[in-house]
Amino acid sequence: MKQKDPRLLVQPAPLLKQRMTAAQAMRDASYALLPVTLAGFWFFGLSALLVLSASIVGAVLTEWFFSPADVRRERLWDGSGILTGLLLGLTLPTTIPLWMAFLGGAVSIGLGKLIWGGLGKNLFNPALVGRAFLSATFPNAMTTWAPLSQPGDFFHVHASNLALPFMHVEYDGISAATPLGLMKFDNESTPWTDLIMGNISGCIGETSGLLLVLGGVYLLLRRDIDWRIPVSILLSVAVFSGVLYATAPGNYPDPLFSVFAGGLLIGALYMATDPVTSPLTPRGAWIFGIGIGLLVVLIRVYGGFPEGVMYAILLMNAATPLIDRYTQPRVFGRGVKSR
Amino acid sequence: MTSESNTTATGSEPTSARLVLTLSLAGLLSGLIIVTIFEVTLPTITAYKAQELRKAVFKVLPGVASMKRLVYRDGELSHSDEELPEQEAVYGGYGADGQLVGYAIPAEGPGFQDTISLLYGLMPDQRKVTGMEILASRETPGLGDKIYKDADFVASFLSLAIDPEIRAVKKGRRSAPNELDAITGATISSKAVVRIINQANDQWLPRLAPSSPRGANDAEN
Amino acid sequence: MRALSTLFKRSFSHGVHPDEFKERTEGLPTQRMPFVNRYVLPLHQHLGAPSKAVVSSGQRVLRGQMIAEPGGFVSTALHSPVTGWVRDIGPHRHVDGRFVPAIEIEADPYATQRLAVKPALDWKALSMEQLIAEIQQAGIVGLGGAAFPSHVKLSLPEGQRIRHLLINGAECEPYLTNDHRLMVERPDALIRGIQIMREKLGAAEAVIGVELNKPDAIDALHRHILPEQPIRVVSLRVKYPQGAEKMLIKSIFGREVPAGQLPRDLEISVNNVGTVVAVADYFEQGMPLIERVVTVSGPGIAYPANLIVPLGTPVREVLRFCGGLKEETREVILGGPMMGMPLASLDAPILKGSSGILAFTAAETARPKEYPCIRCGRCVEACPYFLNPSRLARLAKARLFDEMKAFNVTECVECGSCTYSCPSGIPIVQLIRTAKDSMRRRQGKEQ
Amino acid sequence: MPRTKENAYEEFVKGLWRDNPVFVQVLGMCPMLAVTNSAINAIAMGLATFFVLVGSSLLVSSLRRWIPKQIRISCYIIIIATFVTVTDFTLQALVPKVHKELGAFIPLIVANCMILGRQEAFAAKHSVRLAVIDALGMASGFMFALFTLGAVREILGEGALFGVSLFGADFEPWIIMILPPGGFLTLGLLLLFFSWVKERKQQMIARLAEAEGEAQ
Amino acid sequence: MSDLVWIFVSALLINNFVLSYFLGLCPFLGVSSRLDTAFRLGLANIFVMLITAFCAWFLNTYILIHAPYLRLISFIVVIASTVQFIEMVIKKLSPALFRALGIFLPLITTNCAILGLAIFATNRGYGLLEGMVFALGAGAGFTLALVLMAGLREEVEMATEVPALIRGTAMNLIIAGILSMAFMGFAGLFSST
Repeated sequence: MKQKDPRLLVQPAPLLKQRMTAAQAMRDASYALLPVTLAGFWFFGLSALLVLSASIVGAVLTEWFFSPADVRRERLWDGSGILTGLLLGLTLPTTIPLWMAFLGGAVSIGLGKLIWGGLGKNLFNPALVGRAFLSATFPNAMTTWAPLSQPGDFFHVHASNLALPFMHVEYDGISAATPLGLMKFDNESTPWTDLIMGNISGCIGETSGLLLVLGGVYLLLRRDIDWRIPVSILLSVAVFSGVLYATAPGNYPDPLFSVFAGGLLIGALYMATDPVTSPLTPRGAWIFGIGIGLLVVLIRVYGGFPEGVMYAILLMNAATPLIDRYTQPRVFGRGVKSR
Repeated sequence: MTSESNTTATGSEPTSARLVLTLSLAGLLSGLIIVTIFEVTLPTITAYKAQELRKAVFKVLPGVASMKRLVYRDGELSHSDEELPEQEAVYGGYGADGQLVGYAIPAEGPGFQDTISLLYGLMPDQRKVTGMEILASRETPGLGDKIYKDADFVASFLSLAIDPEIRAVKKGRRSAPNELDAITGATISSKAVVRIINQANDQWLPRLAPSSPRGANDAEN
Repeated sequence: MRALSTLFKRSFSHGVHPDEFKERTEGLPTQRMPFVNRYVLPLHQHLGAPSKAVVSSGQRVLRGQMIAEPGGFVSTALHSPVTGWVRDIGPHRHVDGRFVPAIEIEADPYATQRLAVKPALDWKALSMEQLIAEIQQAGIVGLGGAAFPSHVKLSLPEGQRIRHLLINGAECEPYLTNDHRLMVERPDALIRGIQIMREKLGAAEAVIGVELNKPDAIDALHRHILPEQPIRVVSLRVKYPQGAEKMLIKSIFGREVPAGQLPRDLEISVNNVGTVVAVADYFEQGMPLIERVVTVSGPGIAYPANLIVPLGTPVREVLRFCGGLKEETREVILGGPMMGMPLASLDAPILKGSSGILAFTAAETARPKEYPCIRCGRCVEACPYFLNPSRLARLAKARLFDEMKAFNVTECVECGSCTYSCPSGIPIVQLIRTAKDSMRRRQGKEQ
Repeated sequence: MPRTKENAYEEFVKGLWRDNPVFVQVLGMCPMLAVTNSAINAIAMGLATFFVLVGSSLLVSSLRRWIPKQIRISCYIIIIATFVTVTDFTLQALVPKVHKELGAFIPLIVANCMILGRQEAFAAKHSVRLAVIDALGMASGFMFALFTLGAVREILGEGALFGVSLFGADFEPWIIMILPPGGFLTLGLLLLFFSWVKERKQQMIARLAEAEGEAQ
Repeated sequence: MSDLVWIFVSALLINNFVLSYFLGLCPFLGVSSRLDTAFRLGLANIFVMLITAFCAWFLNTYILIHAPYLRLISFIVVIASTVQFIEMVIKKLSPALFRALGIFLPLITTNCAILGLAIFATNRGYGLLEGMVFALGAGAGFTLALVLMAGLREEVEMATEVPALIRGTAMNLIIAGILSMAFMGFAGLFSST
């Protein structure tokens, strides 16, 4: 008569879960970067591929080396190391020696992620930590840009890519200026059509505004990133530079140029939006974005560097704990009266 | 605490008079030591400083045999070796014949990282700069520090017209006597040096009358 | 079209919208569960003090006869759900697997099971105090899940009054359809119950809050409300945890109940539809709370159903009536999937607060491997109390309890929206719950 | 409290390694990070600190009976400041080039909490001999730390040690190492390295003890 | 005027006392574990720095031109006694302020940022106004670095995943290093215009 009971699990509620997973978010980000990556190959040829591989390998190997043996596989395949390496690689110039790209990947993971306790605990964007390290360490290599490759020489590899580790870099003579560099030092603007199509020199992943926006829209639609952050960054950059432009059009870049030139799009859409290092609260996201916009314009216009997106994001990353703390929403039922 | 037992060993609670006495004694002793060492080292230090300055002045003003410190006071330049705060001074350089060759002007201003202070030679009657020496800077090693490490850059100040003002242009685009090539990768630092000199020129040119200033007469003696 | 109108419906902020899974039972008429031969009635099935047994072992009891009296003010009576004999008063297995004092009753298979109760009461003649006493005697508690004695809710401190009687028909927990069926099948009883409570409380109006996913219930209520009755039916956007009374008040009146205060401080009294129907049944038929509607559903159930189940029926018997558990069942939950209690043993009985029995298979119970928190903020956007669950979970892991208090952990109602929304599979609410337990224990030690 | 020779040796060695003021106690970092962008500066700073620390320890311990405890801190500071000023002038006269490099950081030795700390914690309570030995140990430890840091930063930052090129002219310098972030990062990583070494050592000892236990 | 702006911005951001000059590292690493204490220490620091700048200018202008060799010792004595004096004044005038800042004042005496401020201001020959602006910038920069650091450290404190080996000073130094890298972005600010 006695019915056989199944072995019951006593697992506290809630049992329901939404379908989105964090690993999926990582994969989404990589997919979103795919068009830009391919465009990078198209624009810069084999060198771009080599640089990207070097930074990804640097990141992944570091992750593997410092992970305890039992979780190695898993850490390797959760995709975050690859994403970090990819993001870093996309912000490097194509002429950079491969060993530097590798070192950058290693620093990104080492100083940007592992010492903080791994994924989700880092307070600075790992890729940008790696990039800031490279910029401070090898300022020359980080600011020597190659022009777009011609269709014929896709397989041309810059000699500087193959420089021996720790050894001085020789560039193969060709060098180009980025739109922001032209703006800063020669006060020359670049047509916005070129900026949108990617017909410009610069980091591997920052050339084509169109493809960057495309990937960003994908992430926004997937709800992987907080729309407030890119919107507030781009808007505030447009507004601040617009105000300057309005006062003296000859001296300052126009707002459209400011938004599409340099690393602003890749920074605003893929780096500042890294949920780990951006504020949790909606109000915080606005403050964060406006802060980045302000710093970008400040550094670009009044500072010593033509580009300031990386520093702006890192600085606001540092301020994120404070922003989060002071933008905690009012707890339900707090601060209201019954009558 | 051991220190407590030490003091109590000397007697009961010390009076405030004793405290003051001890402190004054310590102060007195320390003052004595300091004054002694100061007096001993002062000549060497002063000599070294003077020598360094001399070297720098002679470097930026070619063909100079002697120099004099000139301060701008009450609308004119006069010779003075006394260093007073908030007083601006230049160095007059004189040739072997005692004729004024030009001025070495110290100037400073913001650079890429921190204040750059420099000394440059100026020949007001020829309206040109004759040399530039960086005295102190914290510019980025490898980039900004080329303002004194890059021989070409330093050399471009050897004969540089100052009218209407000095301009740093992109490497290879130099087209006028008042232009010089900026250092690639250190544009901001190069421009900072130029700006510092321009500003100092604005300040000093009106003061440096083409005729030799009053203090210069002393040099002939 | 419905989706569009949903957007403009008033609701509270934040919260989540889990898949509803209500379609399997929402169309099934309520059936009466046949009597089984053994009932177990724990003395403590409501919040507050346990009831005190007034019967002894071996004694014959009639269906509807009081078998335990209130053990204090915050306590209610308990009645026999069946005619039979008291077999035992002693420890029996409870929902969480522990043994608790309970009255075991063996049904008399030959009895008619007619209700042995006093006749209907003329509620209009009763004073408020008498009404409250009657409700306590009827053993009525909040049937939404918390099982808070209803008479306590209705007793107002001096100087307070109720303006709005709010009837909670939100039923925001997925799977559950017992309130839904009650509203569809017995709207007349519900409205009569509202009438009793509204008049006795002196409330100006009654509002029934129903989520939009129960259009037939809304229709039925509209049909039964007489034009002169001050009763409104408000349809609400489908959202969890709308059934939490403070959220319901926010959705309907747009006001927040201040932290640490009760709805009655806003002159609102919130009652579940089941409770109101129970009140109506008691005053009209003299029937105390001896049975309730239970939704039996979930992928592990062969024949899902809405059942009227006598209290004390072992879960095992209910499941058997519904065709038994499927082979692949891994977990059985008493209540809803978001806030219910996992069953440690099928011997546990149906309690006054048991709104559903849900059987889940591996697909639902499999926890995704926990991934580090990537601070995506979904839990922050889910928390109806505007807390920061991700931070609370991190603090709970680091055992920084004082910090947790600074981040208002005490406001957490453990609705589970955070755990539901977490893409990293972090058991946020579970961590918070455990931390709150340790905090309470530590506080107890200090005192 | 008579001390044996071994104790004196202990006092000396502890400052060098076990209680190293920088790597273990993390003291006196203000002057240290700023001037360690080259090994020569680090050594110069180390020597200056060495002189100040040993000199003031000597003086403080020999005067400890005459310094009332209420004003002891002021007295220590006066003593230290005197030594620092003496150092400042001496360096300026003897090695003006080094003095120019170290610049404002020589006077800042006064604010080096390690020096004041040693006076308060040790020199004021011990005999002259022990105080000097302790100061020698601490100062050597400090100098060792400064040198390590300066050497690492100079080797990577300029490819040279004491200004002598190590890898030839083709070395690509790591400029960050001679910039402020490099100071922070290098010291952080060195601390990490030392604690890793320490942990390894402890693990090894534990393993040896275990092995011994098994053997018995 | 633009000089003053640059002095301020330079001390605040470009040549931040902590992140670029390594001054005041002891409190920076020691008192940055809680946000509110860090902020209050920063405020106390700004206050003392302003007073120090004034005193340094006064000493330099009226006393030390006659006895330059007494510079260091007189700075120290003046800083120590002003801090002591301020402590007494605050205690008398505003017990609330004293409770907020009081415990930090003695700490500041041994803070090399204060002495560094006086020495830098002297070396650069700042006048009174320049000195005060410099002090304000340096103090605000110190506070900024301290507060950012405290915010970051409070987060790190929660991260149970940080390897035990790194926890503590090593971690804080590396965080400071990354912050310092981020602050490098300010280099050249307002100098090219």
